[in-house]
Order: sequence, then C-alpha cells, then structure tokens
Amino acid sequence: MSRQANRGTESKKMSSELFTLTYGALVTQLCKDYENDEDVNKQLDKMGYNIGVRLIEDFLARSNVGRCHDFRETADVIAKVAFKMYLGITPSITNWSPAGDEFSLILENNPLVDFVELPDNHSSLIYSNLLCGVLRGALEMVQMAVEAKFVQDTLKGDGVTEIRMRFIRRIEDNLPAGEE
Amino acid sequence: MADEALFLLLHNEIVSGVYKSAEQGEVENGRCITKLENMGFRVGQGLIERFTKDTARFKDELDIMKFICKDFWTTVFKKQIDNLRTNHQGIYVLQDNKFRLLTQMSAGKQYLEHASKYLAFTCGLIRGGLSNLGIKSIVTAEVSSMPACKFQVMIQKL
Amino acid sequence: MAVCIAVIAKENYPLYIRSTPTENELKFHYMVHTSLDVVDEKISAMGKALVDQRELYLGLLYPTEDYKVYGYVTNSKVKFVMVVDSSNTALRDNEIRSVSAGDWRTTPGWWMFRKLHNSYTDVMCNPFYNPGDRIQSRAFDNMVMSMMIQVC
Amino acid sequence: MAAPEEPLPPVIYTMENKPIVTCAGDQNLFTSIYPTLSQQLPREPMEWRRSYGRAPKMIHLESNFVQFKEELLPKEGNKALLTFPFLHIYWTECCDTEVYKATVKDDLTKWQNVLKAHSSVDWLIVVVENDAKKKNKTNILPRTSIVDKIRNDFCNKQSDRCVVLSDPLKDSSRTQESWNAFLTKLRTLLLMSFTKNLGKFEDDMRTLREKRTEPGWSFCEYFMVQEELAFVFEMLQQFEDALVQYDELDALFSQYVVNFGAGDGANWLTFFCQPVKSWSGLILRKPIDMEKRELIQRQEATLLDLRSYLFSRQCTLLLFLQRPWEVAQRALELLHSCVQELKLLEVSVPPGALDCWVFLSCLEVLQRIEGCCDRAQIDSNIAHTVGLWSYATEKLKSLGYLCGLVSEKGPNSEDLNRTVDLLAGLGAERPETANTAQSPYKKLKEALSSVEAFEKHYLDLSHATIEMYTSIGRIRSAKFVGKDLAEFYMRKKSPQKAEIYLQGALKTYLAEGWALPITHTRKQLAECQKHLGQTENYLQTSSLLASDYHLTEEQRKYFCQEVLSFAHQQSDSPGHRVVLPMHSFAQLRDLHFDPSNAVVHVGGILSVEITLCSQMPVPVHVEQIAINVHFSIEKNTYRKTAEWLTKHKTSNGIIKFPVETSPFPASQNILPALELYEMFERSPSDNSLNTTGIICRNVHMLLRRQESSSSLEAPSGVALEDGAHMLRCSNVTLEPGANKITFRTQAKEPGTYTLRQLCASVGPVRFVLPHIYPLVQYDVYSQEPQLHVEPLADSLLAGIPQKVKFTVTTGHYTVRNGDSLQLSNAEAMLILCQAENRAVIYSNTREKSSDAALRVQSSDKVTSISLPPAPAYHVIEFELDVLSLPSVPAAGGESDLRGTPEPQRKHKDRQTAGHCMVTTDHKVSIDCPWSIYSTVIALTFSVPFRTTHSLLSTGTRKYVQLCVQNLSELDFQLSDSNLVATGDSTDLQLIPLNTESQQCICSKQPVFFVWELRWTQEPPPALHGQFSIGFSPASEERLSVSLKPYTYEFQVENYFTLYNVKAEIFPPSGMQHCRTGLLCSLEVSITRLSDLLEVDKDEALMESDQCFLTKLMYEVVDNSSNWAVCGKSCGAISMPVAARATHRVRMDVMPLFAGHLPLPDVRLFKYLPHHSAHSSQLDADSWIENDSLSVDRHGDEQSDGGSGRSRGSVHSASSAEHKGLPMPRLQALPTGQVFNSSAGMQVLVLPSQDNHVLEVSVT
Repeated sequence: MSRQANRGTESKKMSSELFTLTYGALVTQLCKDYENDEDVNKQLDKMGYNIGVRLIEDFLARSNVGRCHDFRETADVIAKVAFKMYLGITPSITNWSPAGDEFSLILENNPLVDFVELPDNHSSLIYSNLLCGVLRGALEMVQMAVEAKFVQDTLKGDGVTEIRMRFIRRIEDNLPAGEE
Repeated sequence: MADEALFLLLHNEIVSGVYKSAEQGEVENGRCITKLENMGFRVGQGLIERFTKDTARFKDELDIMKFICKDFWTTVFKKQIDNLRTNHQGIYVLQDNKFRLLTQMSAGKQYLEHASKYLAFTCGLIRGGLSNLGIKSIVTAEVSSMPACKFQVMIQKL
Repeated sequence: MAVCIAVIAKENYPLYIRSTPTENELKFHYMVHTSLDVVDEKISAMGKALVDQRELYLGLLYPTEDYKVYGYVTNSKVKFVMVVDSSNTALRDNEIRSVSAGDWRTTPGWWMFRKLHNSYTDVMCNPFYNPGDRIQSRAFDNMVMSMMIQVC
Repeated sequence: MAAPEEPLPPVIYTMENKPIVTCAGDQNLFTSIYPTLSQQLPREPMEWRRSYGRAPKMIHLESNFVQFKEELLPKEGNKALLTFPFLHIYWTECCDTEVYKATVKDDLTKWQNVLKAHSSVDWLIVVVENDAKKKNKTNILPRTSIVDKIRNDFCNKQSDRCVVLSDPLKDSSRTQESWNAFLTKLRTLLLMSFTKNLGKFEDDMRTLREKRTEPGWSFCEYFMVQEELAFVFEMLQQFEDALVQYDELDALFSQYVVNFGAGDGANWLTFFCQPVKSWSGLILRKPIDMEKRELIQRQEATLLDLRSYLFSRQCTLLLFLQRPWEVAQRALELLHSCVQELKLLEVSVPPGALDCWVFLSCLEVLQRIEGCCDRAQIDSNIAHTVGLWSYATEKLKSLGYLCGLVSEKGPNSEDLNRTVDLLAGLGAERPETANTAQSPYKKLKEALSSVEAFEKHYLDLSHATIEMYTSIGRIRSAKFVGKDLAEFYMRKKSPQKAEIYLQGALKTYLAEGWALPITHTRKQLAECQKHLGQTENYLQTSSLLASDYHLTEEQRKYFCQEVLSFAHQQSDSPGHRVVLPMHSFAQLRDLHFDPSNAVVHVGGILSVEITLCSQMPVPVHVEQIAINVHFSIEKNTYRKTAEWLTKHKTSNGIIKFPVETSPFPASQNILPALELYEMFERSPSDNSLNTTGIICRNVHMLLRRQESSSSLEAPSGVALEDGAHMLRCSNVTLEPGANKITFRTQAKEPGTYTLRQLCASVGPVRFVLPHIYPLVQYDVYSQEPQLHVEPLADSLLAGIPQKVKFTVTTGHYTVRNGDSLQLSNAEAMLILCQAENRAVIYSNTREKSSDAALRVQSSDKVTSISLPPAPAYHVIEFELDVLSLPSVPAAGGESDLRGTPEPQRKHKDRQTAGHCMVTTDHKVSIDCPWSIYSTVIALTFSVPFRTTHSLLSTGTRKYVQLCVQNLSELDFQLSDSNLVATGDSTDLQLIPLNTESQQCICSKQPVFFVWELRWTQEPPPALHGQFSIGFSPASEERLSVSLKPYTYEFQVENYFTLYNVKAEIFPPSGMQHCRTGLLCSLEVSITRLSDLLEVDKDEALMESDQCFLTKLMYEVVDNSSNWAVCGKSCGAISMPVAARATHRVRMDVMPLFAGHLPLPDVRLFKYLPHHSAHSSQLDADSWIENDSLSVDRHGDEQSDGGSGRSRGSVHSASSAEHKGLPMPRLQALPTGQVFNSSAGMQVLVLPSQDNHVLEVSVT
C-alpha cells in the first residue's frame, strides 16, 4: 500500500521540510508582530546570530574541520561543509574582492524559500535573513567578525541568491589560552 | 540527520524569542503558548498536506490518529509515538517516552517548569495536521518527568 | 486540454476556479458545483471500500453532452475538479480501458491531478498563504494554464 | 413425423435456434429415438475448454437435429455459422450381415464421401441394438460383428466414431448405461466441433480485421462477420462473450470516428456522414432490430442507425446478464458520444432532430429497464437512471424553446413548421409500442402538440428528476434543474412559481459560497421579485447586486438606480418605510470617540466618528444616518469619576469592525481562538513541581457543535428599533468607498450608553445594521464637587512655612465669582497669605484651561480663599503656605508642663517605633460654597528636632547640657538659644557657656548647648528648665513671617552633690610603684558635703543621740578587670549626715596588668534596711507614687540620663524585692548626688620580674 511505500524514502527529506515550514511560520509571525519589514529583518538577523553562536559548537563537534587560517579557507568550509551539512546544498564561492576580504556565496536553490511566494506588500522583507545572522554568530565564535548580507534573492526575482560576506577583523581577545 | 540540529536550535530560538517579546509588552501566561501553538498549527497544516499526498484515503478517525502516531511522528521526530490510547469517544492520548524537543533538556524534574514552552509548538503541529484532515480538535500536553510527555487530543464531534 | 480547473475547499466553496474560454465561466461554475454531488457520493462510497481501493482519484464524475467532468480528492478533503471537452476523446478512451483494468495510475487524468495536487501542496506550504483563502499564486496559475492549453 | 422432416430455413432469432446436427441413415429409427435424445442431451452440463486461454465454461448443450442433406454442408468461404452443421450422425439398427453388405454399407459410404468432399470430419455412426428384432432372425451373428465391420470399414483408428445404443426404448439399467455413454460421446464430439470450428472462424475474422486498412474494406461487412460470432455465443448462451463482440465493434467504430476527426478518414466512414433524416430513437423492445440490421448489411445505415442497432444488441445481452443499470449508464454515454460523433463527422442534422432522438432514446431505455425490474429495484438504483431523466428533461426543454412552446403567446407559424418537420423525422410509431399508452413516441408527439401539453410533460419530467435527485441526496443537481424550471416559469410569466426554486438554489450557493452562481441567481431572483412586486425583497436583492463586484459597473449602477429611484419617488403612504440590512449598502469599518476614552460628564460634548464603507457604485445622498443608543444606569459609580477618566486613557479609542467577507459559507467561520495556558501542578506534600503542561481554558466553547448561521438574505432579522436616544447626522452623501461621518451629542443623564443599531435613511428606505458588534459603549457620569488638601512634600515640618496643595474638583458645581473657601483656623496653625497666589484651572481630562490670581484674606479666626470662577467638571488647583506653631507653654501649672498633649502622646508612641520625628495634627474645618456642611481636613506636622538634656558635675559645681538633634532633611539656622529656669527656685541662675548666637544645624546632625547652674543658698531640689531656640530653614533668606522659636522643657532632680567619693592606690610598702601581681592597698574615702537636706529624708535616715545617720553601701568593682579585688569588695556603712563627715575604707587589690591603669570603680548606694511587711507595702505605694509621677515626666526621664536610669534601677530592684522575702534594699544614689573625684585617675603599674607570681595571681 502506498502509505507504507513512501515512508522510508521520503522521511529524510521531511524534517528539512519541517525546518523550512517552521522557518516560514516564524517569518510570517514576525511580519504580524512588527509593522515594517526592516524590523523583521533585524529580528531575523538577531535570532540567526543566537542560533549561529550555538550551532558552531555542533558544527565543530561533528565536522572535524580544524582551525581555518585565512578567510578563503573559512569560505570553503562554510560552503562545502557547513551548508552541505545543514541545508544540504553547496553554494559556490565567487567575486573575491582583490583584498581577499570579501566574497559571495551563490545559492542556486535556497531550501528556506521552497514554496515561498512573497506577497507584494513585503517588498523590503529579506526573507532568509536568518542565514546572515547564523553566519555572523558562528564566525564570531571563532574570532572572526564578519558582515553578511543578501545582495541577490531569487524571491525578489533575481536569478540566484547571493550572500555577500565581508571580513571585518579578527577578534583577538578571549582567545582560548594556548592557541597561537 | 544533519539539519535536525538546525531545526532544534531554530525551535529553541523561536520559543525564547516569543517569550522575550512577551517580556517587553505586558503579556499574560497564555499569550506565548498560544502564539507558539498557532505557529505549530500552520506548520502542521502544511506538513500533513505533504505527508498524505501519496497515501491512500483514510478509513476513519482512528486510521488518521494512527497515521499521526506512526508516519507523521516518524518523519518529524524520527520515532513513533510510544503509546496511543483512546476512549473511542474522541479523546486520544499520545505518549512519547523520549520526546525529541525535550531530550535537549536534562531529564527528570530539574527544568520541568520550562517544559511546557517546548510542547506548545508540537500541540499546534498535531492540531494543524488533524484540522487539515478535517478533524477539529484541541490538543493539550503534559509532562511529569522529562523527556517523556503526553499529548491529549480532544476531537470536536461534528 | 482541460477547459476548467477548480480547487474546492473542504467546506465546498471554491478556493480556485479558472476556465477557458472565459465567457462561459458561469456555466463552468455551475457545472463544477453540481459535480460536487457526485464527488460526495463517491467519497462516501470510497469510505467503505478496501484500503487499496481508497484512491484519491475519483475518475469520471459525470459526462454531459459537451464535457466530461473528472474529480480528485486529497486526504485533506480538498477537491480538484477538471472539466474536459468531450470532443477530446484521448482522456476518455484511456479512462475506459484502464479503469476497467482497475489501474487508475495509468490514466492521463490521474497524472494531471497529481500535478495539480503537488502544486496545491506547494501553495499550502507557502507561509504567506492562509489556508482556506482563495488561491492567488503565480506558480499555481502557471501550472493550471499549462494544463488548459497542453493537449495530451 | 415432426419438425425434423423438412429442413428449417436459417433463422436468426438466436435464442430459438440451436447448433445444427444432421441425421442420416434410418430416419424412422431416429424419429423413434429423437424425443428421448433431444430431452436427454441438455440434461448434463459439459465443460468447454476454450482456445486463446479463455476460461473453460460449463455449458448445457442443445441441438437442432435436421435430416442430412448435402446442401446443408457449407461451401468454401461461407462464413455463416448459425447454419453450420456441427455434427453429422448416421443411424442404423441393422443387425445382420447380409442386409449390411447389401444396403447399409453403400449408404454409409455415400454419406462418408459427401462429408469428405466437404472436408467435414465431425461425424458419428450410431448402431442401435434391439433384442426384439433378433428374435425372429435365424442366422444370428455375434452382436458385435456389425459394429466391428463398420469400425473396420469406416473408422480406421478412430473406432470411437462408432457407438452402440442398445435397447434405447427399454427401461433397463443396461439401456441407461448405453444412453449415458452415447450422450457423453455426443456432447464431447459437439464441443470438439465447436472449439474447432469457432476457432477457425475467429481466425478468419481476425485476418479480416487486419485487412481494415486496405482500401475497399467495409466496416459493415466486418460487422456482420463478428456479429455472427456474437450470435453463436448467444446461441450457446455465452452472453458475456457475445457482448464482448459488440463492445469490440463499438470501440473499433469509435476509434474510426476519432481518427476521422483527427483527419485520416476511412472512405467507408463517409457513408455514415450522410445527413440525418430519421431520428426515431433507440428500439430496445425486440432482441434484434432486423430493419436496422439489414440497413447495415446493405451498407445503408446512418450513424444513428448503426449506433442504435449496436446499442440495442448490447442492451439485450446486458439484460440477459441481469445488468440493467449498466444499460442506463452505457445509454447515457452512448447518447453523448453520438451527439459528439455527429459533430465530429460534420453530419448535417436538422435543428431539434437530435433533441428528439435523445429524448426518445432516454425514455426508451428507461421504459425498457422498468420493463424488467420491479419498483423496489428501480428506486434503489435511481443514481443510475436519474442521469437519463435529467437528460431527457433538458432535451425536452430545448425542444420546447425551439418550437416556441415556452412563450406565453404560443408558437408562431415558423415554430409550427419546425415542429411538423421534427415530427416527420420520427416516422410512424413502431408496431411493438403502438399499443403502449406512454410510449416515448406518443409522449414526444403529444408534448410538441400544444403549449399546455408541453408544459404538462415538461413539468412532469422536471419534478420527477428533481424528486429523484433529492431522494438520492444530489441536492445541488436538484437545485440546478430547479433553476431551469424557474427560468421556464419566468418565461411563462408565472414568477410566483419561479421564486421558490430561485430562493432554494440561491440558498445552496450562499451556503457554499459560490460567488458567480450567487450573483447570477440573484439577478434572476431580482427580476422575479420585481414581477411579483415584492418591493422590500426586490430592493434588498437590488442593493446586494448593486454592491456585487462580480457584476459590471453598468449593471451595478442599474440596480443601485433601482433602489434610489424607489427611494426618491414620494411614497403615497408617508409612514411607510422599507427596512433593509445595511451590509449590502454600506459597511461599518471603524468607530472612534472623542474624548477617546468614551467617558464624558453630564452636559459634556461627545463626538463619535464612524467610517462607513459605501458598497454602492455611485455617490448616494442619505437624508439621515442615525445610531440607535441604548441607555442603562450604570451601577458601578466609580467608573463615573474624574480619577477613573484619568486612569483609563484608551490608546486611541478606535474600535475596528470585522470586514464582511464576500459571502463565505457558514461552516467557514471557524472556532473561537483557543485559550491555552501553562499549567503547573505541585505536589501537595512538598510544594515541588509535579507536572507541567498546557491546558485549554475554553474547551467547553470549542467542543460544542456549531450552529450554522442563518442566510444573509433573510430580511427577517432586521427590525428597526426606536429608542429615545439617537445619534443623528443629516444629509450625508456617501461616496463609493470609505466615508467618515461624525456624530456630536451632549451628554445628559449619567449612565452607560450602548450603540445598538446603525440606520441610514434614503427616502422611505432604511438600511439597518441590526447589531453593532463588537459592543460599543460610552459613559456619562456626574460628580459631586470635592475638595482635597494635601501636603506638597511627603511630610510637613512644624515651625516653618510649608506648602499645601488645594484641589477643588468642581464636578457639577460651577464656581462663580465670589465663591470662596472659609477655613476656620486651628489656633496652632497659620495660613500665610503671600502676595502672589495663583490658581490653575484644569479640565477634567487634565488639560490646563486657565489660571487666575487667588485672593486669600485671613482674620484671626477665619481665612477665606476666594476661588476663581470655574465651569463645572473642572479642577482648580492652588498651593498655600501653612505654618504649624510649636506648642506654646502657658505660664506655670503642672499640667502645662506637658505643652499640647497631642505631641506628647504621639511622642510616647513613636518612642517605641524608634527615633523619628514628633508629630502634631492640626484639624481645619473648611466651608465650601457648594455645601452647607463643612469639610474637616487634618494636616500632620512633624517637629524637625529632638532634644535631650543631661546633668554634668565637677565636685559641687553643676552644668546642664542640651543636645538638639536635627531629624529633618533640611538644614536650619539656629539663633538665640536660651534656657530659663521656670518654677519657684528664684536664686538659681543659669550661665550660658555657648559662644555663637547664630549657628547652622545640618540635616541629621546634633548641636550641643551648655549652661552652668549657680546658686547662693541651699539649692532647690529640682530644676525646671525651659530651653528655647529660634530656627529657620538655612536655605530661605528672609521669611515674610517671624517664626516662633522651638522650645524644650525638662526637669532635673537631686542634682546637688551630697557625697564625694575618692579612691587612692598605694604601692606596697617599700616600693614607689605598684607592680603586677603584688598586692597594693586601695583606700576609698567617702565625704559628706552637706548637712541634712530635704533629699535625705527617707527611711535610711536614722536619728541617733546627737546627730543623724544614714546607711550607705559602697562597692568596688572593676569591670575592666585590671584589678583583682582581694577580700571583701563591698560594705555597708552608716554615714553621719553632716558636712565634712568622712568615712575611709581600705582593702587590698592586685593589678593584673602593667601600665597606667584606671582605678577600680567605686559605687555608692543608699542601704535601706528592711522593715516588716508593711514597709514593702508602703514601698509598693511609693513605687506607684513614683510611677504616677513619672507619667508626665517621662520624656525628661528618658532623656535625662542619670536620674532616669537610677530611677529605672530602683524600680527593677524594688520589683525584684516584691517577690520573695523582704530584705534590705539598695538604692543607687542619683549621679548628681555623688561626685567621684578620682574618676578618670590612673596609677602606674610596673610589670613584675617574677612571672610565676603572675601565674599565681592569674589563678
């Protein structure tokens, strides 16, 4: 019977749907709570940050990647390991700034926005802004102050989704003792 | 599975977010729970729509409840409901001995007072799922020693 | 090939209904609404059937001189109704054969309804969509349109 | 000699015919056996194994036995199957060889050759044995011989082709056996033959079908071939198989038509495209419609002919198969597809022809089915037949319209012509139905014959259909048919009949929220109601349509106009008005009050602004919009006060109303929101958390079934209330969309006003919103005028000017010029009237409205404050300075010593509560202009200072020290400190030792003052002192008023020194310094300084011969434990009461430490010897005395360190005495009376070298 049939196969996909839908519920709830989109974006970023600072532990624990020595390396880990691990996608890394302190993550498909159709009255909503917060928070825990922001978004009709990452500085204080 | 961690964090963040926002405005006990429950409700509606896309039509109420306990629960929480009881009068009690959203907190009574925060969303999930299958219900929850918990479903007879 | 496609809520009010050509829209509204009678009949009959016969596809609801009306009902009790021009026999013939063969899934009707169902599911999962509201979704529109023109 | 004799002509009534078997040989013999045979053969069923893997079947064989003729054998290529002889039997009962050789053998041979010639191998030779015959035969051969011969001669290898049937006509077991054997054989052979020949036939048929692409292939021919097969199956009662043949033909044909539509047309098909000339419907009453069959055979059949014939055959077979409902269902499909196919093949059909055909066919099918089922079956299978009914209805309707039978002025000439043509197409009625009254043919003819007849038939059909639909719960379909009916009635100009159908339909559409059908049906209903002259309903429907966005602008305007024009025509009956629900006309979006908290005082102005969203497509002028208000006297009066106002300020005072969605089904409005709460369940024993969870507070509301809300249409609910209270707003023009309308009203009676209904009047039309929900209320309150007086600071300080705030809440009282507050002053509190006193006037909602100067006049008794004029429900606020005078001591008199009793008591209380300020209450009674009663208000002032005094002595010189403690938060300037001795002691003088006259005392700081006491003769036993000091807030520069000084009274007793005690320590002899651990001597000398005085007169005093003695006791104690006192450290002495009398005591003391040690402390007590019981009695009295005295002095005692404490100890001591046996008592001497001249002296002690001594000393 079909019910049995599709259980095994689909179950893995499901919880990502759970995640996507839950995130959607969050965003719409915020849209109800705050009148303007900017506040929602801020809130999403803030929550993302909180998630990031916790997520990094899980990440370091499970992916045994060592300490990154430069921003490029970090970029690779983010794209190839982190995104793969948590969203099951591997964004491509492009547009390095000459100084090598800025790059873009290009997401061909962004699981957060499956099924999402942005209503017209939310033109300035950055739906997936949570991601920026997560990146910021997580990297801060490994002594990297970065800025992350969406510069392109398929939801807005762009061809791809692009997150621009900028390295601000290395946070030297509160380094765990003994590390270089 | 990988992105489960992400979901758990998101869920926690949502919970604390809702309660934080409550601290600013004067909000009584119920509001946060209700808010979380409503979010869960919407998610439940969406999920059930997907999960039942390829299943045969349900025979009856019990058939649906079984589906919730087995397939739905498995896909969402990676395990089945451990025990389903009913009085055949429209009341069902779903017992999960190791509820995923409570396992992060240490077992026993230590964080008991916080537990209900972490059940509201799921209450909504169930209610939303059922309502989308055409069953109006009220879902409440109960924990006495974590991470085990009970969900009670009261079905509105039509 | 379809001339009218409708999505109908649990409570039997239309969530979405689009027909072509638009001038006799009204006629289709009546037709779809009337077809609900048969949908109800089939569903209640379905309830008694054995598990593996509890199929979401309801097949031909009823024929009229010029149109054939097919139905499908999701587990969430949302109904899809599709009106097809009778002159378009492709659907009908396959229908007869495979239905008598007892295998719905080979019928083109079934496949079209599956597409509809998938697309509807996506709509349900759009966080900005409020379940029960009329469906206003570009994606869904396009899918429906494709079914209206495409001849199978 | 029956049937078998002459060969039967090939017939096609397949049920009648049976597979043909020929008989050769002895005809008479056969004839004799035939009856038994024909009846025995079908008895046993036989299993038929089929080719092409078809399931085997049990069949009962019958046969049609005919005499053998060569013609019967089919020629090559003859496809006829029905006429095909499946088996050839040769009969003989020859039993003697001669005869056999002579005749039978040749005959057999001939027979065989013929068969061979036609290559027919299905034959059998039957030899019948008959004992009777043998009797009269002489040369008898063994029975078997003939049979053997025949076997040899004809059936080589297949001996079974020759069987023996013995004594067939006898009734013996042997006969039975041989019959059975024979029959079995016969059946087997027959079946073999069937299988073989049918198989062959089917193969041929298939090959023929494969050829169908070839030119010249004819469907009709093929049809005939396959039908032949069908016939045979039918003949064998294999109806399934027969049906399959026709279905295949059906499918094949359909496919051709489809392909033709797609472009590749088979040329034979063109034949079916000939125009339709006859449309007599299906004929299902005879198993085979020969005419049509011949048409097909002759390739002259039209499409309808072919279809009709095909279906009639399918129908017949289905009925054999007991599947009448499938007939119905297939019929509907057939009719539909025929119509389609004719379209597809572009066959020209006269208008209405098909309608006739379909109509007839429907009825034919229905009647056929009814013909073979009983009522019960039919009723329980309506679902299958109802489709045909409604189809027929539909068709009849269109025929009616076509032939002009639906207009109220019958058909015109061309209609009639059309009718005639149509009837012509039916041809003559068929014989088989000719004598059935209700035949489809008759019905149709009749229906088309006249308007009335048509109506009758059409109504019958419609009602029947509706009834059936309803009975099987297909309500929607029923309603839909109903709508057709309604249209019909409208055409017939009988709207009253139409209405209920339209209403019914509309109800369903509304219930399920189908916008377009609603709109459409409403339009029809509108027309209907207009005809019926149901003004109200019509107007209501029109207003609904006018607001319907599914209509075009023009249409909406039209209906809007309908309403307006009605409204504007002046109605002949003036009182008459039409009440309509408002939601269609306009919708209430929001409402807000000014003041926003929706509370006003009596006479206040309230304005209500509503946003009304007009649904009309054009601006509408409304004479009046009114809100009906319900008034109720509010119990809770608190809500009515000004404080309430200021407390409850609503955020913006806007109430939003739910927007009415486009008609949604009742089932749509979902449950009230869940009320979930966290639940904490604690264990009763220890309060620890047992269980937490989530509970729902409003289960009861959620779980009860929902009643479906009544239809929006019903105007019944709308009743226009007429209330005394109305908010009105006249001559408004509502533009399409949002309009803001403001109502203003002046509040009258206090109470709660609930907005009930909203009503807009356009001419006689009233659009009414029956219930304004959510509930909207405003409150009117009235308020008594009030006066509040409260200190500005948290506490008022006595003695200096303090600000007090007066608040006059005018309430309903209007303060006029000359109104004033009359304060009857408390003597100890002044109201200081500054030059500049301003009053500020606020509205009740705290907006400042004005301020005015305030005139304050004080006479000694009364202060009058003239209020500035202020309107009702305002607040006047102003501040005044008041001054609480410190209590003034009246001259002399015990009682007066206490000053005003008030502070005293307070003081006393507060003492317990620890050190805080002494307070004074002042009551002021105020006469207010609005009341004959005077308001009494109490103000409490706190004295900023606390003063304590103490007595100091050096020898006989005495000093009084006063410590002034500033308890307030302020700093003060102190000036002109002064101490006077009150009371009779005239010769006592007080010399101040204080330098500055001016000094500052900071908050919480003390300042000290000292005076020396001097006197010439004997000092008075007690000093009554009154200390006074001027003070003013340090901050303030020059106060307008002169402030009274702060005073403090106290009393000191027994301050005069009687004894001087002196202690000296002498080092051990031979040393000039004391050493630790070495005994030294302590000498205490007690010297009497005065002669007998008043104070000495107590029970310790004894008179001896020449002088007075008093008993004292000394005690040497060293609390610092520098010294160890050796020997007795205390002793009683009797001291002569005379100046310079001295008593010396010596004792040993040992210093325990080295260094400058203070001397041990010497205490002196009065030693009161015990007397018998009465003394204690007396003593008790004395105690009470003391106590009573102490009451008023208490303050002083407490502050007065020395005497107070001593007195305290007395009490304790004496009280100790009271219990237990009477004993001598000790009484400490007041510190004033003993001067310890050696107090504070020290003696040098050197450490001893010898340390073991030290240890000794320690132990």
